[in-house]
Amino acid sequence: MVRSFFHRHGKFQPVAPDDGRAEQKIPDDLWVKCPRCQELLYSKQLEQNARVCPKCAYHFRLRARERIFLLADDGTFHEWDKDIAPRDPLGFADGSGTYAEKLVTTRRKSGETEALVTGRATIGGHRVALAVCDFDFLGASMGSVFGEKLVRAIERAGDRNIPLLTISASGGARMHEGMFSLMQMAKSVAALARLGNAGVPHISLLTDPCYGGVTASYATVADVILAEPGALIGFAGPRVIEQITKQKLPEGFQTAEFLLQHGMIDLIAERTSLRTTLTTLLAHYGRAADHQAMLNPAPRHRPSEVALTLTEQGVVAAHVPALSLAGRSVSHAEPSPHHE
Amino acid sequence: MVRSFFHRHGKFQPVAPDDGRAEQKIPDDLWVKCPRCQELLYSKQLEQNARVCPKCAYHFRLRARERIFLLADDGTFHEWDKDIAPRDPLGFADGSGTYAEKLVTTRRKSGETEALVTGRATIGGHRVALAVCDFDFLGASMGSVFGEKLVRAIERAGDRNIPLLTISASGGARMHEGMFSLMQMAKSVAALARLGNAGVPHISLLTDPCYGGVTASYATVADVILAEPGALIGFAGPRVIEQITKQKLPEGFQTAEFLLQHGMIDLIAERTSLRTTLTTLLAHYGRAADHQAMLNPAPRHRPSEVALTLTEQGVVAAHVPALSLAGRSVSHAEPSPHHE
Amino acid sequence: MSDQVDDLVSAHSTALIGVNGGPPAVTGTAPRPTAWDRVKLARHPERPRTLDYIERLTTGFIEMHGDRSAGDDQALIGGMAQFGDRTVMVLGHQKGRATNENIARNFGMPRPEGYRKAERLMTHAAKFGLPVVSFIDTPGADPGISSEERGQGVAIAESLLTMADLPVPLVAVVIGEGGSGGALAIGVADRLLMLENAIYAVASPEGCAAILWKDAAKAPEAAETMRITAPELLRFEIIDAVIPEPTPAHLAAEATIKAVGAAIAHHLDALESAYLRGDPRGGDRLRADRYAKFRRIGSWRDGPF
Amino acid sequence: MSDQVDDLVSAHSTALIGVNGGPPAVTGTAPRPTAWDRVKLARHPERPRTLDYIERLTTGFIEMHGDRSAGDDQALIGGMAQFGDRTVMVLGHQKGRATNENIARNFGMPRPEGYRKAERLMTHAAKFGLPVVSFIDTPGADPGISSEERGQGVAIAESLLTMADLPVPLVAVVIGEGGSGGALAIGVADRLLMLENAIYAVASPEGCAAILWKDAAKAPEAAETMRITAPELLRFEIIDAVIPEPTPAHLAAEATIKAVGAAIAHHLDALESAYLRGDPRGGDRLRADRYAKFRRIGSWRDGPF
Ligand SMILES: [Zn+2]
Ligand SMILES: [Zn+2]
Repeated sequence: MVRSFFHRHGKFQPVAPDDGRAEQKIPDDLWVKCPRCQELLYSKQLEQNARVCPKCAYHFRLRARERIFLLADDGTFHEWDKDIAPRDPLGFADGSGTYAEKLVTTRRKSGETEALVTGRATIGGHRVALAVCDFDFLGASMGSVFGEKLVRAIERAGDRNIPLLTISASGGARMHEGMFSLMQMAKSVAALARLGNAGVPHISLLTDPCYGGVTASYATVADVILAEPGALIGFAGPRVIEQITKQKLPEGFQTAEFLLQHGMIDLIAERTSLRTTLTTLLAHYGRAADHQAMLNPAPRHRPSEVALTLTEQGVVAAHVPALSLAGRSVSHAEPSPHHE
Repeated sequence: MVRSFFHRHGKFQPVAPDDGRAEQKIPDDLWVKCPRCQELLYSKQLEQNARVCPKCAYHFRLRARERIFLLADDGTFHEWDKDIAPRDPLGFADGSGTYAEKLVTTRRKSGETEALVTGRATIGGHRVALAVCDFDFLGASMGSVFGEKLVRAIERAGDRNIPLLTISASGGARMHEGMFSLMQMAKSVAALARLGNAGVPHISLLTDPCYGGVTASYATVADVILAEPGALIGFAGPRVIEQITKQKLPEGFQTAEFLLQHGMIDLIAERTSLRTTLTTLLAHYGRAADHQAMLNPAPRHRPSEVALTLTEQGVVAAHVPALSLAGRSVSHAEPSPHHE
Repeated sequence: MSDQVDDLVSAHSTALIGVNGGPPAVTGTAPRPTAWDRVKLARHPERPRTLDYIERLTTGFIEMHGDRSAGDDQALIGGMAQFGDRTVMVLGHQKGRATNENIARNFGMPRPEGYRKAERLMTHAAKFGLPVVSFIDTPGADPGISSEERGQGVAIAESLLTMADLPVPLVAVVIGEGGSGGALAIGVADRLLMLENAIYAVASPEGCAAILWKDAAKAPEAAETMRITAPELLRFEIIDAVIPEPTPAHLAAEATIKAVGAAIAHHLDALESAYLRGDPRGGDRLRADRYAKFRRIGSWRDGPF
Repeated sequence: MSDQVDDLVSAHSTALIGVNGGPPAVTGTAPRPTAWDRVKLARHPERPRTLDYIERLTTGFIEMHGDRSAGDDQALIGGMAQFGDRTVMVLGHQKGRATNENIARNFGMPRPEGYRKAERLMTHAAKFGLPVVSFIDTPGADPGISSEERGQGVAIAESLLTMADLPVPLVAVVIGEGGSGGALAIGVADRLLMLENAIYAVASPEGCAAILWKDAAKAPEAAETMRITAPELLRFEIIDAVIPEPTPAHLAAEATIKAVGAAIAHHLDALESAYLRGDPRGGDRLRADRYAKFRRIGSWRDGPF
């Protein structure tokens, strides 16, 4: 059930998450200390157990491609929109430099062009569209490219009638892109509204940490919401809440278990049985769709009204009909000034 | 704004509510003591103020016809289904006698044939279908006739595209009719589902006391929920809760103000300005409907699928299509065995 | 109590089933158990519960927790499961057996978050065309202070509304206690089935006796006159079929669960054939006929009193 | 602070409006106020609030309280009102002025029950074909413990979902502070308008400065680089029009409210003409175009990095 992927393929380097949790880093040496139970763990053994502590079940963080590798059937993952990359629409600069510079550094450090990896795969033989956060890319903050890649994945899921699986870990909206980032919340949820109207399921997996604009948009607009054990999930961050309210946070505040108890998520999904859980869920939806099709062979599915033609390689040939809003006639084929 | 109806017409006898609250009784003599502020009030003055204490705004209980008289434009109320009356389908008898006997006594005492009075009227010139509880008839408990009259009123509101106003005060389901009573909850809510699908508004006014099956069915399935100040409203009764939980009830528990604070009702409506509030609400819905009709002259309204032809006098000529459930072919024109 | 209940079994009718208003066929000559006997059978602690049915009749059950706004009610559970070749949405009241479990399950009495979860899962079922199967087994809705604060009445009413308007087939089975509005909230079904020794009542016999007799000890008399047993409710056409218990369920769990499963499968097949096969708009016919079914329930005289 | 703000006024551009992507016409030669100046203007305690707009622009406002499940949020209010010859559903954040009122209104920061109420009222609007007018004026969603417990994130997300899919026209106006997701939750509109001195930001300038500069005092710099002013957001096509404030709103409440009313009326008329007149299915076109409007927001390069 658990795929000892790091060991078996050696393809993905164990990468230290850039999240300030020094305890979580998996160093090059052979032993790593579990931040929860303090047990010294043999790195390879930890990797074989999907980076779940064999003693206390602490779930170490994973990179986007590690997650995909863990879940997708061998060789079935085809990435979408790999080449779409961020710009700096605001000319943003803070005390430590410009956003444009930060993008270069982050890309080099993380090996990714953006914080979201999307594509299609099968899981347990079931087709699925995937959108997976990479926390090492600017804390998987949600900016224009994150939103655009996500929405393209949602639209492809809708057009092809295949379930959507999102895996989130994010600090929230990307401040460097200002209101462009905030609007990705509306954009992604609007795309999910259409996916829902087409009767295509969205399964959302929340992992540590999941905050802000992601928790308050696509990641909680789902037919089934799963969370990894112990993951911290919330809208406002714990430090902000403590500073503003001057109150001590309750025990277990914002953990997945806390959210389950408060009715916000469907299920806590252990990583070591996650493929089984997802396969069962996908089988339920697939069986239901097949049964509907058997009862009424006519197509149930309505294609999206804004047609996008996308190839596997992420080359976009989008056709958005001219908008009827007065004075506007914009399409993706003719990018507006702030799209390069 | 307030209509001094008892005084002006002398039509409705001040009737002592059969609810065990001796303090509330309005005796034949000239003075009555307010149960909240203890003020001695001159009966006629109280009546001229719609039975609201002029000093502390305590809302005394009203009978169904008193309420209708207070709200409906003069002479516009036409009653529906006056002659439909309860049976005793279970052959129910308790320690104090049979249900059949109790119906005779209650009818004599209350002057009503059932606990719900329905009909049409205008309020501030706006047409409305009315369904009003009479607590003096077995605590306005909800049995078969209550449910049937209510559903006929809902269906007429839907067929004629006029808003529905329900005014509730009830102890809950009528135990003497057993499961027939419980099923009126489903029946009335199902009728409201169709009314809602037809885009016809339901305004619900909750008055003291409102409990059990009524609170848990049609009375809270409304587009706007109003409550009279101080009215006690809940699912389980306060004595039952105290007995079972052995806890002291919080201050103001289950009052209209408590419900407002907990998000359950839209508005607390003072009786003395109730006609104005309702007129404003009905004007809002009427204006919206007129505007829709202006935009698209084609009829928006879908008539109900189960056609009922009802005359003003409450004579029923109902046509329910033969049901497709195997073995059943029942219509209201051919009453089933337990319908007389 | 258990011994006493077991004694009833020998005096138990052995086959009793009626579907869709047909008269129940009674075989055997032993005297019928009284209504109060059945109250005790329906509440028997060893009687199969919702999770027993889910475990034996389905595979791949994924419990879906939470109402997405306040909490997760353990007294009213649900989720997707495979039943035969269908994916169904299962809902049910869940009582406990041991004391701890009973407390965690609140004795099977749902709070508002339970009804809001049920509503969420029914809406989910509608979205994906899943039939809904619900198991009714509750003394009633929770009568606590915080349940009132969070709108017990509104929550039940909105569950009724959602269920009445759902475009997918709904089959409900009263497997134990059908307690008032708390039961009805997941019982607005196209087919309402009852186990032979289940009860379904507008109020508990004890509560009814306390109010009308001023004496809770008169519960057995109340139970009789309230007409709460499956055969009576079938005669009144309030339920659609009785599932026989040749041996009471707590002594024959396996057979009972199997019979319930067969009945559910039968009715799901029938509903699907009648409404959904070859008719993409069949959900509208289903809802219209569900309305007609509830529309006609009642007992009244049309003439003057 | 008030004096300081008033000093800005003389240095204030006097007319600035652009609709639907047209370039803003700037008249007058006085220097533009800085972004930080506008932050202070947007937060000015005497600036007209949602209830001021409702009172002056509508009649017969019936406030509809409560989310029907947990509470009534006084920081996010709404109800039906007559606006011109239409019945509209009005929604808006409501800040207080005096300390007591500010506490009651939670400084205009909605809790989950506020977003759930908004969702309920939007659904009500859809049912009766009422256009929705929303006034945005919030520092952001409440960051308290109990708001987290009751699902602040889920509540905002579900409000976004409901709004994105609504078949009635939606016009939103940022009248003061547009604070992040807490503002957006009632801002997924067909037409998003901003007063000239309003701001709309992904995070508060102080919060952004604290995180990226490690120094909240750098808020003025953050405000500048974040591009949070109406003219900038119009240029980015994130908003659809700027409503000029020839005199800042706190010094010209009457004129500002009137201008906002005229802008809302203009856009409601335009939306109704474009979509709903003579087309019973126009709501679907409206939703499709609303999707297209949000669909294209973003800034990216399609080639390799
Ligand atoms: Zn460990
Ligand atoms: Zn008084």
